Amino acid sequence: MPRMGTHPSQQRADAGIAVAPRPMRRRARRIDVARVGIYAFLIAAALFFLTPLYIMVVTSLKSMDEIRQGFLFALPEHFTIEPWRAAWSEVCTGVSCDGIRTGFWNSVMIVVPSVIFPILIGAINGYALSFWRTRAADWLFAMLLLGAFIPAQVMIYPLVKVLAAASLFSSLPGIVVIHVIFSMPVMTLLFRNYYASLPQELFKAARIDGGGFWRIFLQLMLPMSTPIMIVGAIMQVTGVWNDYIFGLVFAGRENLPMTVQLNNVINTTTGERLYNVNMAATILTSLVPLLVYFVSGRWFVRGIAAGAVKG
Amino acid sequence: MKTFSLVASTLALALATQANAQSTAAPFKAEVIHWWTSGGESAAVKTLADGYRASGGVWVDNAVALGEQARSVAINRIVGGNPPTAAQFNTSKQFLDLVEQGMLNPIDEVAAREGWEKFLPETVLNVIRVKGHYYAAPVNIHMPAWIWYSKAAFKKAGITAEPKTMDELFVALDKLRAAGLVPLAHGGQSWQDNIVFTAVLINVGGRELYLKILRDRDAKAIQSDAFKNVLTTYKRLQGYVDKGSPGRNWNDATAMLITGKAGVQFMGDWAKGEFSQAGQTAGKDFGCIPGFGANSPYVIQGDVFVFPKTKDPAAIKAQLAIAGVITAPATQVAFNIKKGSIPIRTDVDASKMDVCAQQGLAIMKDKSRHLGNGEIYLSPDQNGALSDILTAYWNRNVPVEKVQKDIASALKQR
Amino acid sequence: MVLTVLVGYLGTTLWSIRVSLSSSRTFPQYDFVGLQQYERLFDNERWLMSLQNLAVYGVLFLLACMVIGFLLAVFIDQKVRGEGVLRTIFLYPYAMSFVATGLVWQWLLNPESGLQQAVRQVGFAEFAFDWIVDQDRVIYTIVIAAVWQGAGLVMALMLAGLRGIDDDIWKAARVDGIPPWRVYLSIVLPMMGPTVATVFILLFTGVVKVFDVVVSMTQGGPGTASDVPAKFIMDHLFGRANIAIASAGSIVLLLTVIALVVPFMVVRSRAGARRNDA
Amino acid sequence: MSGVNVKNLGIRFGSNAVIEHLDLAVNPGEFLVLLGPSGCGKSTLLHSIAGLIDVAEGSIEIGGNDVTEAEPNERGIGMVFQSYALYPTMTVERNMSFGLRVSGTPKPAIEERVKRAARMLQLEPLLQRKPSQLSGGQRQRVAIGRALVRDANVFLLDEPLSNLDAKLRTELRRELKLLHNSLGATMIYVTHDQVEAMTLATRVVVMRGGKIQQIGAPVAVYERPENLFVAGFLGAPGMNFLKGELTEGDSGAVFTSTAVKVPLDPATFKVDTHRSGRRAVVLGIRPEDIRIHEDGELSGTVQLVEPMGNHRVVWINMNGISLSAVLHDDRDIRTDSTIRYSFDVRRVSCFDEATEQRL
Repeated sequence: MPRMGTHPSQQRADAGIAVAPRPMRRRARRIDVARVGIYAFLIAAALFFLTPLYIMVVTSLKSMDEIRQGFLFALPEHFTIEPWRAAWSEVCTGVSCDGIRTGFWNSVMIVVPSVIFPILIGAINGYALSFWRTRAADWLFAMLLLGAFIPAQVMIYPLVKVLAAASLFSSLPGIVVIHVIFSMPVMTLLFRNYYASLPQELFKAARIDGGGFWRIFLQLMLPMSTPIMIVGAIMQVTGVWNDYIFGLVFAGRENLPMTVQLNNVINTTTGERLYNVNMAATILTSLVPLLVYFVSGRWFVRGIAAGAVKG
Repeated sequence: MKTFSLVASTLALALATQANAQSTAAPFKAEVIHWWTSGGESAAVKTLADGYRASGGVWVDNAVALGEQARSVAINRIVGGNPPTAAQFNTSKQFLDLVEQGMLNPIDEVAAREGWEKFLPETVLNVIRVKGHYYAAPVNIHMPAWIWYSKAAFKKAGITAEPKTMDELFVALDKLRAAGLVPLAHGGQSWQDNIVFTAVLINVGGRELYLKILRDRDAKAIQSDAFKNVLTTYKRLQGYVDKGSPGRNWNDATAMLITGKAGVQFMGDWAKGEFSQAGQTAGKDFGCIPGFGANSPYVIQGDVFVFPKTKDPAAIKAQLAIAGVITAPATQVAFNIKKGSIPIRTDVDASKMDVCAQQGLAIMKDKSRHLGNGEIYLSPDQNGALSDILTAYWNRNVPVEKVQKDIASALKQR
Repeated sequence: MVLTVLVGYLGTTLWSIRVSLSSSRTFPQYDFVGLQQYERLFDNERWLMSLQNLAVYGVLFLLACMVIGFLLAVFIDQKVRGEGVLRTIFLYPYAMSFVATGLVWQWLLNPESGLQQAVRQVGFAEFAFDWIVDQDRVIYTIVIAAVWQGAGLVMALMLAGLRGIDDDIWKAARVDGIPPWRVYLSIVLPMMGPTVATVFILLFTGVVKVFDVVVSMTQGGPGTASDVPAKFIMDHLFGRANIAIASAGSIVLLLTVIALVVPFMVVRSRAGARRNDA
Repeated sequence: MSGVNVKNLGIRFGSNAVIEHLDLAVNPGEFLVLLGPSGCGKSTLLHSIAGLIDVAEGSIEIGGNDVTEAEPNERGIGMVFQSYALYPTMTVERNMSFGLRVSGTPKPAIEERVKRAARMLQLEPLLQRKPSQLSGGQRQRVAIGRALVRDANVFLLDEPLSNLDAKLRTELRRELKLLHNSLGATMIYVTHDQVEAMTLATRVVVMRGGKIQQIGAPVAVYERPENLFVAGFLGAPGMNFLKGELTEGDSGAVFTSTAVKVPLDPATFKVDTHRSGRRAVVLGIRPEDIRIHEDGELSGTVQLVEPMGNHRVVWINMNGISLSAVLHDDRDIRTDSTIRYSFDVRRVSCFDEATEQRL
């Protein structure tokens, strides 16, 4: 027993001599120190992450006069929630003075189909790529991924032309098509890796049972995809909700998303800036994705886990 | 203010509906893309909308923040076959490509009826008139190179008189520094660096050199000592900014004047909006200097509306109506008071305008003092390249000769 | 469906190549000027600077984001109290538009208004943190803000990967007497290969297209010190009405990515083939 | 060789006590099997011995050392998990040697130990493979090998065979037993499979609800179960139970139920005479202790005959009570026929109906 051999009490025990049990090293204290370290790190990290939020919230509760004084970290001397009200329903961007709320339902209308369709298509693509493997399919996927590296803005002009030819420009279906196109690389990647982690035997068995491409997909794969779908949904909701440039160009005036209002509130070159309203508007706009994280936080983590198990 | 505009717009709306009821034709529905999204700008564009509604039209507002983005939306809408009725551009070559592609409707009818040739500054006319046709309706004239100063800061630094020359300005800056204040409030963003450059070019280089460099892109002038002097003066000013300057928004720089922490800022006349937001008035709390000397030029930067090609007679009617409304004297005064700029015509009642604007209008009466800004003479591409060089020079220690060389080669392009 | 999109992606890419060989300005023109736009591009100091910045930013951002994201995931995985709250705290920046948060970072890092001044007021008169106004260091501040936004997502993905690992592995390692840090490094991390790869690809696409954070924080300044290719492209695409050079820029970016990614993919597919043979 | 001594052990998950006041002494060199249904606390007990679960009260000694607070690797144990828990990205060799490498054991020593373990487990040709390239049985052998190289005094095995198919399981079971014989190390083995328990154990510990029900040699536990639970848990088909009363008869205790009257072996069963004469009890008899023969004093109808290859199980309806009996000869027995049989009274067990304890 070389491992324990040096321990005196061990030797005596081996020799059959009864000895009073002696506690080995206490571990409770060591663990306490480690715990303190863990919490210290997490709290420090949380502070780092929260500092900008703190400044945003504090700024949104100050008057412009106070902000101009420049005490970034100071709490507001006179609390005011006026900026929040203004941001939501009163601030002017051009002729209309309805705040950022005007685009809320438009954003919802865009987000819902722009989450459902990309996920479905990503699932079909991922399924096709991972099970009906061919060399050509791998190349297609590689190109699709490369597509994700081109700044999307460069593609706007030809896409405007194409959508106009299809009579989809400046319409709700048009903007959804755009989101489908630009989300495809990532969604396909997500589903491909997820399906690749499922045992191939499952699929082979289904083929032997005589299932066709769609039958296997609909009856076997789709029901097993719930976790990764939730992951995809969360990424899509965040991406589409925060999208600005596509919504602006492709959605048409009637369907402009909330972020267009948000940018109108915040961005200006030569106009004056109401920082307090800007901060309130930003926080208000981010509430929907935040709510999605909050509600689905558990699935988010569990879902991705399901996709990442395999080596 | 808010209630007033609300009442006004309701009134205008009521008038418009009445007008519609009377006329059998469909209302002139006009969708207008512009980038006036901030508070003061919103108030200004409302006067345009009100004016248009009063004339019987329906104004469909499409505000998109930031000029680049608003213009890009307009262009994409034209390309996509769903053009707006009118779209804002700068008084510049930005829409020249659109004209050349035949994508804009001319508004010669309005120009002839109103006699634009008679009262519009030549500089503006040269931009909106392409091959004898008018393609844009101007709205305003901004002067980007004003010199603002905080009276409180000047008082604290013991500066009694407004600087009259560049040298006096430097003396003042030194005094401000000695008093522990930030001498020059500046936002280190390339377009703001560009504004400082413009101010130095007109005040140190003068009108002739300005035109030679920016209009004629004259290589000899670029290599001249006079221009070298302009560049070194520009760089010298950089020594008066505080450490926090890079990246700062112009509003934050202006706030430094408002709070008396800094003395001087080079900025366009829109800065008045920020002062008035803080309850300060020109001549009392802050001063404005359009330029040094009796003949200092007035740089014109402005906004126009262009009218994308359409065959729909109602839309064409709407386009012509807008062009007429926005250039009418009453709309001009109302709009420019809110916007902080000055009217495109000098034949208006300026009594309601502020001291600085009145000063500007007075200068504009002298045609020999008109100058366009860089955008008017240079293509967007050239202008961008120039601004890249200037901002690099401002921030980095580069030999002035290299800067001259770089500018010469940047302006050679097309 | 895949095909139509590939036609879309491939088509637009080919179109961009075509435009990059023309003298197009606001609108595409189909004349032919050879590689003139590319020559002009590589003559442009700003473009070169932006490429260099992208390299620095890319390496630092990827490293920092993965390391911090992984560490956060590891620490949060130690059965800590308030895991849900912490997770949300680390994730919230991902939900916020950089239009405003970039400005907050600008304020925070500005030596006259932000952190430096605050720390000095507390009594550390010598404290200096002025990278954002420093030509040579400003790109690091961009990395800080970008990591702030992106690390949460990495944390969530990594945490998911950690949670997917069999608890018995942990127990086996404890019996083996392997210190936890070593378990994470030598056992858990290699097991999370696919997760790491997914995260890496996601971040990498973000790196190449980085734009918002620069525009809202520094506008590429001071001067052009924090410029990035996407901003250069966007400036020429919109403000400067020169889609030819913008297209040339994006093609160069794409080629760079291909040059970086293809060797990696070849190695991987070879390795995959070998495994299948075994 | 080390013994393991668990004293007054208490384990809580949150406020939920899983194990309370548990004492267990494992002799050096013995093969102790912890047996019980899932959720009985046997795995929890094993993991607490390994140091993988924190102990709320009591103490654990291994080889005379109090290891209650010691780290798992300091306890001189090796462990094998149900899921094997191999490190998937490492080769077989590295899987086995990783712990030693980390602890800084000299290279030659590592090599020698890995070699030895590999030889014992016939893993030599597989040393450079990754776990994903191994079959289930091979993986399990690697897992055992990883425990072996630690030169542990005590091996803890957590249902190591339950993920294997029946044939492999039998094979590995035999290998394990041989391994134990040749190593002579103490082994503590958790299973819910009674066959494994019977075949492997020197002593079996039957557990339920976090409590030890009985400790003893497999045969003893099988034949003399301490309580109704142990009696019912062991054996397949299970023990037959009859409810009835115990009374004092002429020649000792007599079991009486509605269906049957059985005189008990006076040597084993004595009824407390100072308590009331009647007592509610459950009589238990193993199927193999029901003898089917012509002159048996009991009779019933055959419900079903299950051929098992080397024996048959006969299900008998005795006045509405179902009994199973094991038959080793090949006589002709038909369903619905009436047969005669008798109980081997020396081998019956008797339990108090209220306390469920053996009498």
